[in-house]
Amino acid sequence: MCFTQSFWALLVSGIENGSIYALVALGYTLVYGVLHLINFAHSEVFMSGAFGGLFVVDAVVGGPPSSGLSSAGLIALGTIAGAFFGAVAAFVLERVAYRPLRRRNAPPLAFLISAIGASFFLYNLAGKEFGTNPISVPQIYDEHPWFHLFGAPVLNTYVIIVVVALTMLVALDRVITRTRLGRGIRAVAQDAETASLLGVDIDRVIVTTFVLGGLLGGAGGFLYGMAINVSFNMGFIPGLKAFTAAVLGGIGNVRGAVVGGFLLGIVESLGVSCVSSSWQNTIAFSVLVVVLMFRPTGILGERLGRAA
Amino acid sequence: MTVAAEKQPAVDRDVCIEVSNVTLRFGGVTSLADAGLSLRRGEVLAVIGPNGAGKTSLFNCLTGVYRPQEGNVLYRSRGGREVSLLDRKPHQICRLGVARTFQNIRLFAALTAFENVKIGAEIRQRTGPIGAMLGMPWVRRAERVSDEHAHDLLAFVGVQHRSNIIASALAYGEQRRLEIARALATDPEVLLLDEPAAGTNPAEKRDLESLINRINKELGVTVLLIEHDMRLVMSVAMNVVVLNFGRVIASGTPAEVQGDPAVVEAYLGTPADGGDGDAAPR
Amino acid sequence: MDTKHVVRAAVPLAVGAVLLAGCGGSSSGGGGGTTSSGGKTFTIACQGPLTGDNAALGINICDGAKLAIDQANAKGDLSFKLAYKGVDDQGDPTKAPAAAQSEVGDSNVIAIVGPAFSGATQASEQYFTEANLASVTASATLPTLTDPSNHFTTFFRTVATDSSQGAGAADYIAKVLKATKVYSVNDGSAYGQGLAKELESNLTKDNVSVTKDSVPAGTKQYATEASKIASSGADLVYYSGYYADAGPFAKSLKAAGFKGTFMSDDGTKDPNFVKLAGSSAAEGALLTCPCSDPQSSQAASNFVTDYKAAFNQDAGTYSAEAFDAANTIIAAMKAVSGTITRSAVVTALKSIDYQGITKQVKFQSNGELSSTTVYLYKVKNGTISYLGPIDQLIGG
Amino acid sequence: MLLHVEDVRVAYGGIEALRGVSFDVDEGEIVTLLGANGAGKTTTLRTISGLLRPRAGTISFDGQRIDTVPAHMMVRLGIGHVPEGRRIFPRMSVRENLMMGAYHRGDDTEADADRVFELFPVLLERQGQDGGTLSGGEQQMLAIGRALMGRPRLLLLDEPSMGLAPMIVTRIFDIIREINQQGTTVLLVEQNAAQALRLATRGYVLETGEVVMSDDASKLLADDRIREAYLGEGAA
Amino acid sequence: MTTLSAVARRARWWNHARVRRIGAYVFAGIVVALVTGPGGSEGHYSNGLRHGLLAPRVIPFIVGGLVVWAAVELGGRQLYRVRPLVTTVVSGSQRRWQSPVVRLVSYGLLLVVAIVYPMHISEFWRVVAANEIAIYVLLAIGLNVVIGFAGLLDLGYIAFFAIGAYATAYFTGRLPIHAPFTLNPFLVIPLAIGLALISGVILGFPTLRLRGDYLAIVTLGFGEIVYEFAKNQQGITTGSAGVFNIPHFSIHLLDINYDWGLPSLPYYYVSLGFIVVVMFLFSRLENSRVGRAWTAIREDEVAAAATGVATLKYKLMAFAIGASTSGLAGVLFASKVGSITPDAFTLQYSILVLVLVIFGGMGSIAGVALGAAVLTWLPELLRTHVNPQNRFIYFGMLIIIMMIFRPQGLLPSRRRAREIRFAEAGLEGADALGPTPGSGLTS
Repeated sequence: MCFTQSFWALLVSGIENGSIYALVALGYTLVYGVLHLINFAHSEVFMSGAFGGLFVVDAVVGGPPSSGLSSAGLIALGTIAGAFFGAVAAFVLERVAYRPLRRRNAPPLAFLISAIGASFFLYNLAGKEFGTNPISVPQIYDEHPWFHLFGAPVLNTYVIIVVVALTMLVALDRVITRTRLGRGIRAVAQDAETASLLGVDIDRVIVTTFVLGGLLGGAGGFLYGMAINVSFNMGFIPGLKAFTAAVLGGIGNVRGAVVGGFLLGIVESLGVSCVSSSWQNTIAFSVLVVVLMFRPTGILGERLGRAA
Repeated sequence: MTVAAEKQPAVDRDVCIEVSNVTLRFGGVTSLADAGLSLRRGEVLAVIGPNGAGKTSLFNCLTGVYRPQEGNVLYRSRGGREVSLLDRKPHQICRLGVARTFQNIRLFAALTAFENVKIGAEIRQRTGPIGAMLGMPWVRRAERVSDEHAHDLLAFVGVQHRSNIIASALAYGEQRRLEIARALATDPEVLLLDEPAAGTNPAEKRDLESLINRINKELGVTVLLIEHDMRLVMSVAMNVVVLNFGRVIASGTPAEVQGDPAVVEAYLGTPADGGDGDAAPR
Repeated sequence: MDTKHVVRAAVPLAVGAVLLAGCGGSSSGGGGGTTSSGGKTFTIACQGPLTGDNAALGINICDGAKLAIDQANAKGDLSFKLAYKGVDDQGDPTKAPAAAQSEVGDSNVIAIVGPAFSGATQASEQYFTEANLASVTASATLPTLTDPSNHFTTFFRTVATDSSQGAGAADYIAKVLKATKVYSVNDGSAYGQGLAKELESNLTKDNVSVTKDSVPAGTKQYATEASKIASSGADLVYYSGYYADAGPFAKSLKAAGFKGTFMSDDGTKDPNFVKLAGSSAAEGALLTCPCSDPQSSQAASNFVTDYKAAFNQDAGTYSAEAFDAANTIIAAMKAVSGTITRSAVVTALKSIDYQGITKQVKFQSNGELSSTTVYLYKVKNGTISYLGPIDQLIGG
Repeated sequence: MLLHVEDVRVAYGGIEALRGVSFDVDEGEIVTLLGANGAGKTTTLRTISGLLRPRAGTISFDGQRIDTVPAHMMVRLGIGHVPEGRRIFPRMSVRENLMMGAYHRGDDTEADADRVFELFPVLLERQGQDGGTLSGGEQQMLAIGRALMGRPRLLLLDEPSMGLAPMIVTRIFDIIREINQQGTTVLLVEQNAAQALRLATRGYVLETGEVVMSDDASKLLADDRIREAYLGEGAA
Repeated sequence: MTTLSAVARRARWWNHARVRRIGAYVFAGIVVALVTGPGGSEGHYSNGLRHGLLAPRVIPFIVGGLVVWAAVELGGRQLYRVRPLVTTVVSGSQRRWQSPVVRLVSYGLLLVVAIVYPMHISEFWRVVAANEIAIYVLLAIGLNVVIGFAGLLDLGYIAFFAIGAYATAYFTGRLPIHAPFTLNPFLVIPLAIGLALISGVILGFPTLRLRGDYLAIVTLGFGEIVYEFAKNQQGITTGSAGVFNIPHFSIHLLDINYDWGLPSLPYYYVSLGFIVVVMFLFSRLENSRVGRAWTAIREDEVAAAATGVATLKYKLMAFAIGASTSGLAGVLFASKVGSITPDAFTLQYSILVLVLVIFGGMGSIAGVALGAAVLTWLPELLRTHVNPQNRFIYFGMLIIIMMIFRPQGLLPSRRRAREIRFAEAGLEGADALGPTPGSGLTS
């Protein structure tokens, strides 16, 4: 029964889920890399991105009918808007909920609680501002299977999500490994004090890291919202999964987050061919526990974060 | 020579810790290379060597923090039991009778001096949480015993007047002595002291010198000492082992070691052959 | 440095604002204490989840009730005034007793619309019974709530229980659609699980093969489940849950190439279902509901437009039932001869016969609706259209 | 006077680590700070480069007060700091480590890198390797090279000989001399007092957070107390 | 080489700290305008933003922000004058607090108030006190052992609460699977405590080796698994529908027959009794060998092990004790409310209890009890004062504000307060979770 029945279809949907998880997981992992801190409010960044993208797409679609924007343009616009709003949310979050605590050298638990408070705040504020009903993003393209993979239909939505996500993942990897900014982030992650001795403004790097995580998370939020719908509580479950994925891959490790995200998406998807979907979280966490038993720091280890 | 000769070494022939052929590597970096030493019951043995020579790594191998890739560490307790220390956890090693202090003092900073020592004094007690919650008479009895023990040890190291002060508020030298008291409270047969004189002033050093002697003579505790301060080493150690690049390059009485050209070289840093240096594992 | 000041500034501002809001709130909402010239003011409270993950449902319900109250006041034919009070229980039995007690303790509260959730109802109802305070729920469908062992003497509901709907749906599937292989998926909620259980046992009775599955509400990612179903060869999927999940689910089923019938329940019978699923995926979906067609009467279509005008959004799941619940209470209050008291309202409710927009509201002695007809709807051309009562459809 | 430290006090928690330290470093000098572990040498360097805030006293560099300037601005001012334990970035290549040294400029770093490779040819061979895989001596060279990438006027060196073979130590000290001759002022913290004093122009001796002695290096080298306390020659 | 660009930056007027703060105050004003403004809805989701931000409504809030700014900047000095006075009073009371007599008397008075006061409040507040405050206080006191004493971050704590509650349902015969015997909920208490304790050990044994954040996610996973089990195993737990009609406590001993019925006060007193006992036992525990071992582990695990403390054993002990307290709370809860559904045991509740502990002052038994009481009471108070939908917006704000200005919590333990002071002074490791995020940065 297991796996055999609809292996390819499940694999496809697993990859699609996985690419969203990976985008969101990167936000957790980047922040963890530089601050060694679980950014509990990242799921709200995801939600902010989805609403931001929705606003912009809605404004354009609902505007002059002959705006001439093609589907691809709208998707790009929404993704960019989502990324932008995600980044803004992450920026504000860092400023309000984290930086004052860093200034006074507060203990890590205080950060955790502050993040939880911020999450409460944003979640409930969104529920109030945007209503508690899920909102569907205007149909900006015609959804249909693009091709079939061993008989399993592959929707154009999936292709779009995976392609956009992979593009962003590769771009981020480039930024981290090739640019001056990326070097600064890695340096702070490995040894913040030495980095500051070399002229790295740690505050700026930390904000930038939040913003980068927000960009990806926000874009992920829009893609997710486009495929499904947008609501104030949409962040919680993907956030939880992405967080798990980040730990699975080795939290603080950028490539680990990507590996963890895809792995979790696929395992979860294939797993429900054996048991009911209602055990998804159980599957996810069982995989996590098994991996941590054998590799206590995740699949790829905490590479960005740990110095030796 | 004269200084050492004055001592009446109460040393048995009995070896209580035998380190043989220990090699410890971190990634590509070798921290200890085929190191070995014998600690005799009742002696004060000093391990000296430049920074990064592997002294602290050696301590960490003895106390279960690191597991060396090769070699063995044998411990013979006074009762004659012989065990390897390699596959034991730090707390088990401590309970076997090998206590230690740390190079960078590691006290429980938010506890008082007295509480710090008391934690050491009660590790072998059998009272559990339920007895403690119910305030059973045997728990109170055990508390009294460890209170007394802790007070005695604070007096022994000379910080009894500071017993209710938070550990981190003590002066540096006091913290050093408090850490020693905490280790002594676990009732060790062997005490490993990691640079106890680091950061202390000359007066404090003299106190420390007599403290180590008293630990050895009055309490009958065997001492293994890592130290930089040559004068302290010369005055308290009966034997000295010199480490450099994780290798033992000399051993013997202080006087013998001091005359050894290899030691002079290692310390004074005159050029010598020898491979590239090794990183001190962080 | 300056970020700390955001917060530092926010404190006095927020405190001030809370105070202002508090004053404002009590002057408008809590004005029930005063006797105005038109007569005494009574409060009808609405209890449900107004915050948290389930807030959408609670707000749908309480807005429905609020609309009924506002309209009754505006009509001006009452000998008393009505006030509305929203009480948040987060849909959680832990919080429900406090919420219930806050209503019991407020002497202006004359009756309750709600509680919204079965668990919360179970935890609250004993307080209402003790205070002889009527509660008319529009959404708690757990059959055992009216179990005589509970002794909930002031409990009424304007919604049919899971059992009647499950049986009706199963009959239709077996006898009219003649499906042989049914995939029954629930949302893991008390409602979904309860309905699915009724459906499944009735289907098994009719010798239809059923595969059960459950996808927790709020998952939103149905691609996996959909592929599983598409390759299972089922010819019908019945979803027990709410539109917020049914929409994406139907969408994913179509995407995964599922060719069979999509069928769902009253929680899905909501215009948003079509929106969320997309009109092509929703097309042809069958929906069962123990509610008659709101479009069929003038009152019902007025409700739809009035609701939209009042709250800037479409009436959602159970909004109409809650509207009926509130109006039933108001009708009962009108029917009271003499002083309107809590117990008088309970008594009046027991013999009420009120034509609501969803159904004829008339209670059995245990508080259940007298008529348990289940109706069928179908999505046609992007709108949910009425097919008729299921027993007639089967018979005819 | 390039660096002027006056009556600087630093405390961690309740404990005073520096109790009024004063000293000067002139342009072109090599000045060494000697002292036992815990005497406050590293604390002094960390305070100068802005990692710690003094609770009292002033630090000026080239006539400007710098005791409130954040650490990351120091390299812009021309202060390079090679921290204790080298602290190279283990997961970055040698080349990236060097580029980090010129982080604040962000412009073309080729010329500076060439200069470093000239001083330390071994780094050129290893430029693609991860910093963590280098030997201790190479790591020290990398750490110094990385600081030089920032074109410092004043170089703070914290225990460059720690854990290194004598031959390597000598090499490193030779290079320090060469760097100094090329025009960089050096403030050196060392435990290897003999070699440090042979290299330095002047020296200060710290004990429990205070300067207890200061003189020309050659005089300190000849001083009995110094020989006894720091050169391990007293009991000989 | 370079002129100090930082100095140059500072020189510009708009970079002046005081001027930059205007922005902060205006931002705060806008946030408050948004929070207090009208909401939106699905059809008009920009409604709230438009009326909250773009309407003239926002102007008074911005002006308010500016006024507060001006008051603080110009009148701030007066505030500073008050400060020393406040500190003297506070520190004076703290000093007096350390006297055992003063403490005993204060605790006695508090207990009297806790007994007498609820007799004079409305039934609503009694329900709040018995159903929520008492339960959460008990939960917080239990979690405090895990996180406050031993420094272990447990995000699945509510699972043990669920185990206690479902054990009550099981042993009183309310589950689809039947126990071999049925019991009065009173008698379930020891069984539930035992079950929770065993599950604590089962969970802790393999996972307590993991470092801080990993432990957090694994415990979180455990909590989710217990929740999913409760929700999906309809044949065992009745699933989402929940368990109903769990009997109330009752005593049938000799001639005494007493039934705890619907009224909340009797339950409140039972819970209060348990709370007092647990607080008493735990404060003894804190000052025992076990408590000291926990502190040692929390402050420096390596040094603790080197001093002979069996770290894993003590961590397990903390876990088990915390779990059993949670189990006890579960029994009280199930019996009082009479019905349980899986949705009362979600991750959010684990997080909430954690918030209560930190808010009150982790490590301090009195502190966490106070914190739990305050934070549970507050939303109920807000119920009558703000729009119900806004309650948790304020709740979130309050938590952030608290963490910024008082990360040690309302009433921190002396040890914990010291640890935080050290951390703020730049010494390492305020808790077992490692140093401050981004620590060592003074810029």
